[in-house]
Amino acid sequence: MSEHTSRTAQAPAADHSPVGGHSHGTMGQLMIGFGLAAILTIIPFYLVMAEVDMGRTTLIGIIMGLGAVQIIVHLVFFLHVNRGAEEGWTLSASVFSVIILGIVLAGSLWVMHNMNENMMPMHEMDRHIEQMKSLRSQQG
Amino acid sequence: MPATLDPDCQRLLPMAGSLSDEQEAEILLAIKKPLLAALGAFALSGCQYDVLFPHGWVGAQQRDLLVISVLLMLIVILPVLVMAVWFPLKYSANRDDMTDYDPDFEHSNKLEAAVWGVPILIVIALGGYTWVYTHRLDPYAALPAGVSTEQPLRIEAVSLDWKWLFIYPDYGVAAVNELAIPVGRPVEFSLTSSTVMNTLSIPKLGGMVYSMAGMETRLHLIADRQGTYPGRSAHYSGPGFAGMTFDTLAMGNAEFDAWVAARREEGEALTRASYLDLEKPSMNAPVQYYATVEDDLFDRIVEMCVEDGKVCMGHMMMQDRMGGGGLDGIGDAGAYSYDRDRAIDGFGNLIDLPPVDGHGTDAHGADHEATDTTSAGATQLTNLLGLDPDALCSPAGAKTEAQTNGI
Amino acid sequence: MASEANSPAETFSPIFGRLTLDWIPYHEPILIGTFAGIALGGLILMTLMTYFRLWGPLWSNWVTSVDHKKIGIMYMVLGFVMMVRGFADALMMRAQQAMAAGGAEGYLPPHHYDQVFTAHGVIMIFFVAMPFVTGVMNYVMPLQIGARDVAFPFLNNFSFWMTVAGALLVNVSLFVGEFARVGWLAFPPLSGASYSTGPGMDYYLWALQIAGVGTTLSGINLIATILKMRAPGMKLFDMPIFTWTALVTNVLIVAAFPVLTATLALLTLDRYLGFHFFTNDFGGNAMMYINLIWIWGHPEVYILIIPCFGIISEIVSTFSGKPIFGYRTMVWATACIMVLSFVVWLHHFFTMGSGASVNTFFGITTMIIAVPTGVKIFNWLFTMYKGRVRFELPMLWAVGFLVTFTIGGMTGVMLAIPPVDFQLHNTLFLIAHFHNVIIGGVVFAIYAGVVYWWPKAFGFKLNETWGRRAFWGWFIGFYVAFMPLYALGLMGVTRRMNSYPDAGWQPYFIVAAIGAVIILLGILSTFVCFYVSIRDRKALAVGNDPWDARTLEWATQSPPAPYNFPHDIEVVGREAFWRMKRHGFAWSTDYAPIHMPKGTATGVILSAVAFVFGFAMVWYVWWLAALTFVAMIAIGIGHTFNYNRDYDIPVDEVRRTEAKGALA
Amino acid sequence: MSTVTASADKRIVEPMADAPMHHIREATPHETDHQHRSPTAIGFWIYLMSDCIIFGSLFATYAVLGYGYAGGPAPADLFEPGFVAVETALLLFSSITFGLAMLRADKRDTCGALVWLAVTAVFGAGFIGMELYEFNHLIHIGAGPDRSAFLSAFFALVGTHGLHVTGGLIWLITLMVQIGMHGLIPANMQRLGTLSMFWHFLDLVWIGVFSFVYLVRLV
Repeated sequence: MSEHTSRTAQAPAADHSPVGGHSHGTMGQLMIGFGLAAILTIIPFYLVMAEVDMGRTTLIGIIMGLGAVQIIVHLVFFLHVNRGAEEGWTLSASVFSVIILGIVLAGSLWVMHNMNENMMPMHEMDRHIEQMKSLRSQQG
Repeated sequence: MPATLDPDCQRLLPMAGSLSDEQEAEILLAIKKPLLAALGAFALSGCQYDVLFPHGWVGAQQRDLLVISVLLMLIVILPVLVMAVWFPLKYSANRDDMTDYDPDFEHSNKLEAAVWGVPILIVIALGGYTWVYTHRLDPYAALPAGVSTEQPLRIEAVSLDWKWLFIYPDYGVAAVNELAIPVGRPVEFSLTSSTVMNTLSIPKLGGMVYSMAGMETRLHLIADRQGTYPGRSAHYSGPGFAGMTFDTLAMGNAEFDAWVAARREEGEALTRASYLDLEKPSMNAPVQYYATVEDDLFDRIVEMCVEDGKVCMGHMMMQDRMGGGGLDGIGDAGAYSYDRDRAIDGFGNLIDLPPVDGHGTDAHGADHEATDTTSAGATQLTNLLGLDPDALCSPAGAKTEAQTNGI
Repeated sequence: MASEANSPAETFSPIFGRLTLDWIPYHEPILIGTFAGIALGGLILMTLMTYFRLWGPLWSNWVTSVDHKKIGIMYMVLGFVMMVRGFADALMMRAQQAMAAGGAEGYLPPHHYDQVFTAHGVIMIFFVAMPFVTGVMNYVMPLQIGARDVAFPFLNNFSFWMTVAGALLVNVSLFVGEFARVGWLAFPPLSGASYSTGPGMDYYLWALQIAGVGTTLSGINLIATILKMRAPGMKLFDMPIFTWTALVTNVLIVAAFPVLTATLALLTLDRYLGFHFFTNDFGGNAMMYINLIWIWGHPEVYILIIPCFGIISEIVSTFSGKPIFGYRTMVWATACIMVLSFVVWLHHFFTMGSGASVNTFFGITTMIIAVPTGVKIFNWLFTMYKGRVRFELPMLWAVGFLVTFTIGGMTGVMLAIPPVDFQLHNTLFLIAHFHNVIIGGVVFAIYAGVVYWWPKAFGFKLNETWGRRAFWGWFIGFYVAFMPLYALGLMGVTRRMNSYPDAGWQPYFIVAAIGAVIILLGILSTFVCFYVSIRDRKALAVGNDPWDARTLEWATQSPPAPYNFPHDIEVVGREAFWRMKRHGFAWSTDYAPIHMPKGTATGVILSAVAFVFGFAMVWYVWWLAALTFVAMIAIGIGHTFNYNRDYDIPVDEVRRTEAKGALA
Repeated sequence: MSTVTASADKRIVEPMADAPMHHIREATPHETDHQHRSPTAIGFWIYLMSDCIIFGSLFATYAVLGYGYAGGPAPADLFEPGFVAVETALLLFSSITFGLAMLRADKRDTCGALVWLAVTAVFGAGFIGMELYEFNHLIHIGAGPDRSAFLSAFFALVGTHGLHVTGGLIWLITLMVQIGMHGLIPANMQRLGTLSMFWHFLDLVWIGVFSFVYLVRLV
């Protein structure tokens, strides 16, 4: 809401990308992007809604994989991230964020998983399963 | 005081070791008071470097690693400190002979290699030590067989607001703010907390580990020598935190047996009910003993289900792993609520916060009226937003009693 | 019951929320004294300002200014003012611990002491160290890259005032209600709704959130400035080291502060709406907070220290009469730290239940990060080597930094070894370590930067005598205050205790308290130094380039004109100004109008409204919170309807300004 | 390194007395190549990246705490894939219509751009409406954010996305008013470009939400 461009800027050091900056793409790009995005959305929803018979891990892998692909599709066709845009800074910034996101997500999961393994009161699983069953029968 | 001096300290203070009490007293009398105070304080505190002069194998290993790491780093640190002072003096702009001024000297492959290479070598060495020692001293792992052949003593330690409860499951006794352990026998602590985080720390024996509510951590320590070692909570936990200190009494096996026997003779029973009483906040609590301990009490503390009507965490996690409680489970919230019953004000006094959807806590007959959906039992969310409680609260409020009774 | 005293009862009224008269601490003589002092001082200040008719100039030249130089200076003022507050807390703690031995209770009850150490940590990190580094970056970096201002001047002003709003909120908690009693990182469950009732913790949350908005926006702003506003011809590897460190720092800010924002927002949801992220019950997990807060917390350490590395680089190079040794190594080392600082966070909680493999991994990554840091120190040493070292004030601070920071670095690596950390974690050894790097690193470097760039900002040098007194006060005071804490740490003494049973520790605490008093002398000397120097400014006046420096900021007038440079500078290679000087440099007098952004009051108004919003949220005054929230959005939207934000400085004015500089 | 210094020395650094006006001409608002020099695009992109990390933290929280039902309902009890599919479609369509608006704007077709922007706003509002309905429904049946850590994480993550979309809508409407007032002047074009990035970014985050928050948990 409040970004304000200083128009006092000197020319940047080297602007090798006369077209760079704000490319808004073409109708063709937009439609290709739309088509791909639609397909990449419909497949995972179909897989879940039709309850396709596949391994749980496989399904999760497919859904996450298609999600990742669709994110790239959006970046390329809608957000026009490429090596030329803003002297490559957009791309660099995106790659850096992906690295940080990867560290945050993978790191948190690893650290928290390790701690939960070590500390969570799960050591008497069997006893609890028994309790659980008796409870269910009681309620049922 | 001299009685508590250990051999390490006596080496530091040759005088103290060689004098009899009488001689000492005479000398002390002869010395003027202020000098005495200063000397005494520093001399005594020389014995207090618990981290450097530990009385347990774990602490000794940790001390060794500390010394090794410092020596390794000094390889770099000392030259740096010397250069940091020497260079600006040697290359001062005021020097007479300016011929060695080289304004273009800004790069040297040899120096670059050295400044990257030497630290990397040191870090590789340090990393190796770290790997070995971290695995050897893993607080979850039992002490190596070479340290002691004796069966480990199990102790269940609970940090309460603001005192420590030590349960001896093998002996069925418990103590508050006093920890007795036999010398030469490994001690396996299981740690948890009733509310906020704390850390069990006995620096004379070795490192510390956190205690956290709903979780169970482990710590293995051993005492090599008899003595009384201070212990405390090393993680700030609220107004009574500074008073969470206890004495660790490291004693011979016979004395330990006598200690246990004495506990069994006197003292009350630690039951779920008396635990809930003990759990209430108090500061600088005195030492207190329990002759018996109810079975599974510690597990229930860990799983936050000492109170009747509360679902144990392990049970909850199993249930969650099997897909949760479903829509029918929505109304059982009260059986999973824990924190709000223990709310405290800024001075550590218990206060009443409106319970969270507490429809299930009917085990507390007294609380039940307050959990009515239409009055104080409305969720905090509702209170704060000033919204229509009926829109936010589960209509299942009425029927949940029956559901949770079974747990 | 745990205590005789009680907090005011939890009540709620639609108009005042939970704010009642009971929350005004009129029964605390210390606070009443402080309040009276501040009120009196404020009154005198306001009278003087009114008498000398300074309100108008203050408003138009400073408060609403979008000039990066003025904003930079205001950040420094904020830092120094808050340092006084934070240091007062430090003195109170040292006094308490010097007294409360062997059963003595001292003069601060836990309820008060716990607020003091929490406030000390929060203030020193968020409202002293952060404004200091942001201020120096704001002032120096655009000048170093030959820019007229930052990329988004209005945003810069807004960021500053948001930081001020956060700082004000912390200070208001002194006199209305209380502050948090949780330690500076507010670990749950202690900081949750049940174990931190009352408004203290909410002050903490809203103050940090409001200031955090400012910090993040400022980070974005400065990155965009470095990427887009460099003088023509200045390649990335031509940038001065300080600009490089500023770039890395702001990348870290932009990458790390969102994690803090998210984490504190989750804790806020826990406290306000009964969510269960970090509670003990309902499947919440406090360890997730610890994990997230340190994902921010460790980069934060580097956010504070990396610009300081840059400052030291500039100073060592200038005063040795040599380019920095190993420029490329320096840059790459900084970049390494930028990424590595994100993979070490667990070393802050080795003792919280991780397994040996996880601990080893994070221990070793931490040691690895010490390598590029060590390389920097060597580079400074070899910059002095075969140089012509002038031992002026900035260099004195720089050498103090080198020695002290190196020792702090060593104790840091000790703490990075998990088994050693098991003994030293949460002891005063840890306290001594991070004060060693924050005082020896950040404070010394900032002081070095202040005395180094002061002549640029104001046109006169600082008084040498008082400047040296300030240095020796800080330097000696630091060692006297913190070496005893290292010793106490090796005894296993725990931090944050408001009293302790062992009288044997007391002598150490007394020495530490004496050290704090010596630091106090250093701080007082600083202010005397400012006063004396401003008084004698005519005698201390210097030209544009008093230190025979090497980077572009010294090519302008001192103080620089609002537009910084009368012309664009075509930069070729590193250390442009150094070569410009050798070839007899003079600005062309063929001026052209210069396009500049206009000042605006929107930033300060928005921040004032944000402050009221924070206060309303703390006290549950929902109507006011809603009103101010809507007002913020409305003001923000209103601001976008103003398309007329720039003006041209006419040639005549440029000529006049430049002529004035030539005379001085 | 020293050779670089030497060669640089030959090229004397001087104020550009011969061409001092370049940046000033360039800076006038009506200059066509202005936007390529402007730091706004990269500045806003960096903001989006920081926002991305906020979402990353929330995703991480959902990943860690999302299995803590506390004996309450699980995703299978609460999520309706069909409902989410419609939400997703609305957001995807709004992205396309925004793209069409940008294409019209590039051709300086003010009216066309405004129409497409209005369509975008309608899709966006529809999305927000559906999300509000879902939240209201969950809270009404008692599966509010205070019921379990899973629901807390769900509400926080999806709610944050919803707040962003709401903010985008407010911005969109403001900008439509401004375009109506001043037309597609360069300043407005730049704002439109910035909002376009924001809007597409929200769609991108939603891909993560529908995959990771909804679909994966319904498998």
